[in-house]
Amino acid sequence: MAYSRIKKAARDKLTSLEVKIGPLRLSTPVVMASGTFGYGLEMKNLINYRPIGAIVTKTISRYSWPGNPQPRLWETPSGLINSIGLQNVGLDVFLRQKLPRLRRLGPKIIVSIAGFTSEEVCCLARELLAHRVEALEMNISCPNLKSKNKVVATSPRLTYNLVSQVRKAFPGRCLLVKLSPNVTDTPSVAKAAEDAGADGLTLINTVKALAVDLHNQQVISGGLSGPAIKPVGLRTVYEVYRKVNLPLIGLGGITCGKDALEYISVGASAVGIGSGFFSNPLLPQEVVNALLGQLKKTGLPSITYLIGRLNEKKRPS
Amino acid sequence: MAYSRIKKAARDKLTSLEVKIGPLRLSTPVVMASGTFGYGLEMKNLINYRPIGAIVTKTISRYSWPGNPQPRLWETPSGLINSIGLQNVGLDVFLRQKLPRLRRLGPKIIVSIAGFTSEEVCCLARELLAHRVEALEMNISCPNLKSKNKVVATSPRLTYNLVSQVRKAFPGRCLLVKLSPNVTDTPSVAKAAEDAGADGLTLINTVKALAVDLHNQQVISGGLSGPAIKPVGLRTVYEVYRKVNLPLIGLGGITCGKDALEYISVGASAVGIGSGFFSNPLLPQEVVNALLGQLKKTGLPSITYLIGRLNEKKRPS
Amino acid sequence: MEILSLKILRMQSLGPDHYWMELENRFKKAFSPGQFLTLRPSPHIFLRRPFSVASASKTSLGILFRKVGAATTILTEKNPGQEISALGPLGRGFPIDPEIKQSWLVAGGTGVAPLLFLLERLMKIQKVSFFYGAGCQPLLFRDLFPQGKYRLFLATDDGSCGIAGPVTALVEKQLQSGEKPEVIYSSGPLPMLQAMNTLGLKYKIPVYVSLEIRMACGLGLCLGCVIPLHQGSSIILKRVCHDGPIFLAREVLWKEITTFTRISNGL
Amino acid sequence: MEILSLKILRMQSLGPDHYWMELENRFKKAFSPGQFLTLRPSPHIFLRRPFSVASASKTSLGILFRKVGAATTILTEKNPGQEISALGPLGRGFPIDPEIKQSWLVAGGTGVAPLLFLLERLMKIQKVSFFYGAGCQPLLFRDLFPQGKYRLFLATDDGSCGIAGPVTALVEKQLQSGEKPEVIYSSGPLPMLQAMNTLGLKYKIPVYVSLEIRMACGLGLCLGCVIPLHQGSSIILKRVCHDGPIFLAREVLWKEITTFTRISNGL
Ligand SMILES: Cc1cc2nc3c(=O)[nH]c(=O)nc-3n(C[C@H](O)[C@H](O)[C@H](O)COP(=O)(O)OP(=O)(O)OC[C@H]3O[C@@H](n4cnc5c(N)ncnc54)[C@H](O)[C@@H]3O)c2cc1C
Ligand SMILES: Cc1cc2nc3c(=O)[nH]c(=O)nc-3n(C[C@H](O)[C@H](O)[C@H](O)COP(=O)(O)OP(=O)(O)OC[C@H]3O[C@@H](n4cnc5c(N)ncnc54)[C@H](O)[C@@H]3O)c2cc1C
Ligand SMILES: Cc1cc2nc3c(=O)[nH]c(=O)nc-3n(C[C@H](O)[C@H](O)[C@H](O)COP(=O)(O)O)c2cc1C
Ligand SMILES: Cc1cc2nc3c(=O)[nH]c(=O)nc-3n(C[C@H](O)[C@H](O)[C@H](O)COP(=O)(O)O)c2cc1C
Ligand code: FES
Ligand code: FES
Repeated sequence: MAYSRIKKAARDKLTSLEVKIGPLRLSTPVVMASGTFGYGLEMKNLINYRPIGAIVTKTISRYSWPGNPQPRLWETPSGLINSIGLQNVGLDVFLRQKLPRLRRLGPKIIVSIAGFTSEEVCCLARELLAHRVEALEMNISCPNLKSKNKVVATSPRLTYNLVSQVRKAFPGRCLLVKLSPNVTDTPSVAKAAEDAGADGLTLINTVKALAVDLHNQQVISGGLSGPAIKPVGLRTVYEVYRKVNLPLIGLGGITCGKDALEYISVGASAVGIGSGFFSNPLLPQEVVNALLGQLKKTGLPSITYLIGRLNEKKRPS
Repeated sequence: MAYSRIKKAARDKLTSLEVKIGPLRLSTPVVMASGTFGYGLEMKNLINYRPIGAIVTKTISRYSWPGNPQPRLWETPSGLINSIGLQNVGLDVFLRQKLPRLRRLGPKIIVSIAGFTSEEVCCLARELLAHRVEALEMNISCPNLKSKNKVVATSPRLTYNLVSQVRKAFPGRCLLVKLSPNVTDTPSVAKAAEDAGADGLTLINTVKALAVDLHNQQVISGGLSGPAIKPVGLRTVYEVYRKVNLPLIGLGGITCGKDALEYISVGASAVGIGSGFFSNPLLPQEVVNALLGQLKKTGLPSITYLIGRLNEKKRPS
Repeated sequence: MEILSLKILRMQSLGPDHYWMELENRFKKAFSPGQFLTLRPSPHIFLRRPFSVASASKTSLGILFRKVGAATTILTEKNPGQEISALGPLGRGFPIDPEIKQSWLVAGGTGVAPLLFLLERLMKIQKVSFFYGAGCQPLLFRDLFPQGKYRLFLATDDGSCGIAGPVTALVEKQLQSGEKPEVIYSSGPLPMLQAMNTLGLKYKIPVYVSLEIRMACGLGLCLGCVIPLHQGSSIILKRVCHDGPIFLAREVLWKEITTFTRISNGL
Repeated sequence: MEILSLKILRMQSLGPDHYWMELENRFKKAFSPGQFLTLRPSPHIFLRRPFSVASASKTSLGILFRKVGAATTILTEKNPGQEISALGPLGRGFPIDPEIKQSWLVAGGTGVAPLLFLLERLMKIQKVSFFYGAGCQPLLFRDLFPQGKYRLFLATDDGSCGIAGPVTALVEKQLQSGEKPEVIYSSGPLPMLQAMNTLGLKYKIPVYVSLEIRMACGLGLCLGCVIPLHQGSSIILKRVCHDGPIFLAREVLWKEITTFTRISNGL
């Protein structure tokens, strides 16, 4: 690390763990992932919110949604299959009951949204803008929002179209797009989102999966999360980082500070904690400790110097 | 199980574990997967080959191939990343040194092939036909064989073209196509292979993955196998079974007899044992024992009655 | 709610596949009967596992568990002195109405765990009858029962102890005899809970049941344990981990639950 | 080659993070020094783990291991009486030329394991000098050394036992004094093996090294452990598990190996 860069960092007065995701400034790179932290309020009595940079809410839709019938969960080797089916309270209840309380917690709030039509998604974006929400995460990897029976995130064209529209409906604030690993070429979808004006990308959503319950003679179809998919998440971040210039929130299978460092080293500006929180609610603190430890060890003034360090190839600029 | 079907089975004189993959008759549904059983010869002193229905060889190419430099392996939670890079002895050495000895082992031999051009693959097919090889498995999920920089198995069109050509070069015998899970829509690639004349499909090859070695400051990019990917393999078999009428060899993360039953229940006619063999070389026998146990428990005369039992939707016919 | 690394104080085999484990109790908040905690027996198993608290004192927490799979097998290999990550208290306990004078507790198999704790509490303030059924005599853990004033009715499937047959038959016999509690608390395998619901409806007695369902977080975050309930004229969604695991039996949509889970837990 | 479930006979802590484990030996084929076996400490860890055999009798096999990660941590928790899945004998041992009268064994850290077994064998038929280095005195496991006729030279990084400095310096000093063995066998961390190679080339002594590399199968099936070797004028690919783990040091392409693996194994 050249001395001049360190001096520049000191000049910039970066606090060591602060990162920027487009216009959104996070006090730490730790982001609580959508759908695995409820509406962010449930944990008030259990954990300290200080280590958390941002909370992504459970994906909300225009109207409340009951989700899928049971069984919704199945444990697999080092993983979890879920088929919650986007059960959520809907926009109105969210705005009335959840948002005001969420804002008092401290971390930045990123509202995850999805809908059946692009009009529905734009409507959500407009309403949330009107309520001065700072950041949105478009869950386009959700199998409910289909255009001609295709999940949006499987097609660069559909992605470009939808993101462009939402970009217009949500100007000036942080617009994130969450991508799916269940795609032949995630980087090209990422590029489409960048071209359409996204401020950052969240990767990855769950991996398409199925479990067989021989005892009850049934199958459970859903999305796989947890340590089993960490190699898939890392690969996706690694590849997308080489193709686009957007800040990335990397996630999938993070269960310790080392995992977070791995994601950052291949290009993530921030890391998402998803189902790893279920096994260890102290994980956000542990990740922050590990990041601080790494800064101390390397003598670097800011975590931003670690981003993409092991992803040698120069990013296009 | 209706009595009439059982009577029919008795009439057909099926031995209980026998299955057919196109023109290939296997004494058991246990298939040793490509690349994880060497050339099939190495284990002669360790295990009994009787439980094995077929051996798929390490993928061979026209000319020998050195493969990738180290590191080639990385363990992940419940999984293994490999980047062997198709190291192989090449066709000539295979025909001279391996094939004659392989044939004396007992199980059916399926030769896995790959090449840089379609001409190369057809040439392999012709040569192997000339040497009276009974079955081929086209490894089109191999990242080396690219057409305009695309892995063949990512495109239904490329798959159709290549499989059609090889079909012509290898008439009358069993032609299998091995598909990749790293694709937005594996069933449509499967359909293309079916339309092009394949006799069966093998799914899945490894899942694209990456590991970060923070200690040595390097990344390991490769394919993920093992229990971590079983939910992905099951999902792929489940979906492909609904779309095509070909017999399927299901694999990915099988480490016990129950896993094999799960694959069969969602549509696999046979099951592949890959990296699970590394941890437990007694696995082929254990799978056969579990299948026989299941037949005994259910009173069914043949394992074929279990195929696709939990995959309710009628297959197109 | 707290997450703590707790020392294992005691580990005892009770009978076929059943164990009694005692953990030091350092939770600031007291558990009430019906509440549970989640344990992480090994870093190599991803999810935490829920267990009802079967006894609680200021210094220790008792858990009765059955070895059924990977996590519970690892639990059986633990030794006193080792530590284990525990998270609790979770869920809401059995509602206890101070007006009520007479209650019945109906347990099947391993489901006896939360009712042992409830018994400890109730027998001091109410007239309690405890109905307890299991597969056979070695699975009736009578040593776990406290001394005190309550009636104990026993049933085994094979008649090796108490009357032969399901515990619900024992309950019905007692109801037929004209005796009638103000409330019934029940815990055990689903078919038994369903039968208890039927009895409750027939004899117009409120029945509270403790439901078991697969959980991922146990904290109300993931919505993995959500079930539909009748409430008034509408159907609402509730999280078993957060709003339960205790529910009023007549509000449960039994068909919804039994079609997806046939948990083979004892009895 | 056999796969067996073997009883653990003994389990002993040797010093910081180092353990000695003895397994019953029911393998039909005898191990020779330099060969290894693979163990599966837990069904929750996917791959088997390779370990050199450090001693072998008709009834028992000794393994010296260092706790470095998940699998070796689980190993430390095993108790005598428990069984563990073992697969062996694997690989080829150190070549022993009956003509040779004098050999040196050079061990660094945990790498001493296979050389202990070799020493046992060689000291009966040759003039043997054993050079052994480790980080500090508690990591020099002198109790593991057999009684018999051989010379033992010790070195520690911090000088707490034997001379201060790397074991290779000790070897070089002895070579400079004019003494010269016919062959050197060496096992330890890579930088040490490389230094031994340099010494071997300089003093024209064949050096055999035991290489450690990540393995998946250990059986020659997966090609995961393949390394390039000089052989004559060409470069050929060899499987460490099947063709090794013992190689002639001057044939190894050291640069290829050291760029991808910096195994921090003792010393
Ligand atoms: C609120 C609650 C309280 C519980 N209290 C107790 C208790 O006091 N004592 C006790 O022995 N068990 C209790 N259980 C069940 C216990 O959590 C499971 O037996 C345990 O999680 C199984 O883990 P495993 O890895 O050993 O088995 P797995 O391999 O995960 O599963 C084995 C079997 O257990 C069933 N199972 C798995 N997870 C659950 C679950 N979350 N709920 C119900 N069944 C499950 C499966 O259907 C399967 O048949 C409780 C469950 C809940 C939800
Ligand atoms: C032929 C051979 C013989 C060996 N003999 C011994 C022995 O006698 N005693 C002993 O303590 N260890 C020996 N090892 C190394 C031993 O296999 C590893 O320490 C062990 O696999 C680590 O497992 P883990 O899960 O505890 O650590 P992991 O979490 O898997 O890894 C922790 C560290 O160990 C290193 N490591 C992991 N796997 C291997 C491997 N296959 N080879 C080398 N380093 C590895 C990693 O680079 C990492 O730094 C031998 C290895 C080989 C290949
Ligand atoms: C129970 C559960 C519910 C989820 N719900 C959502 C959701 O509503 N919206 C969304 O974008 N992602 C959702 N996800 C995906 C996670 O946000 C995350 O992308 C994924 O789980 C991978 O990260 P992990 O391995 O750390 O869990 C959900 C995941 C789980 C396990
Ligand atoms: C070390 C290794 C080498 C492999 N080599 C090949 C290969 O040459 N050709 C091929 O088609 N598949 C190859 N595979 C993929 C396996 O055949 C199999 O499809 C995959 O590993 C998933 O199955 P598993 O989880 O049971 O291992 C290889 C897998 C491994 C682990
Ligand atoms: S288990 Fe997660 S909400 Fe109940
Ligand atoms: S470890 Fe598989 S070939 Fe050596």
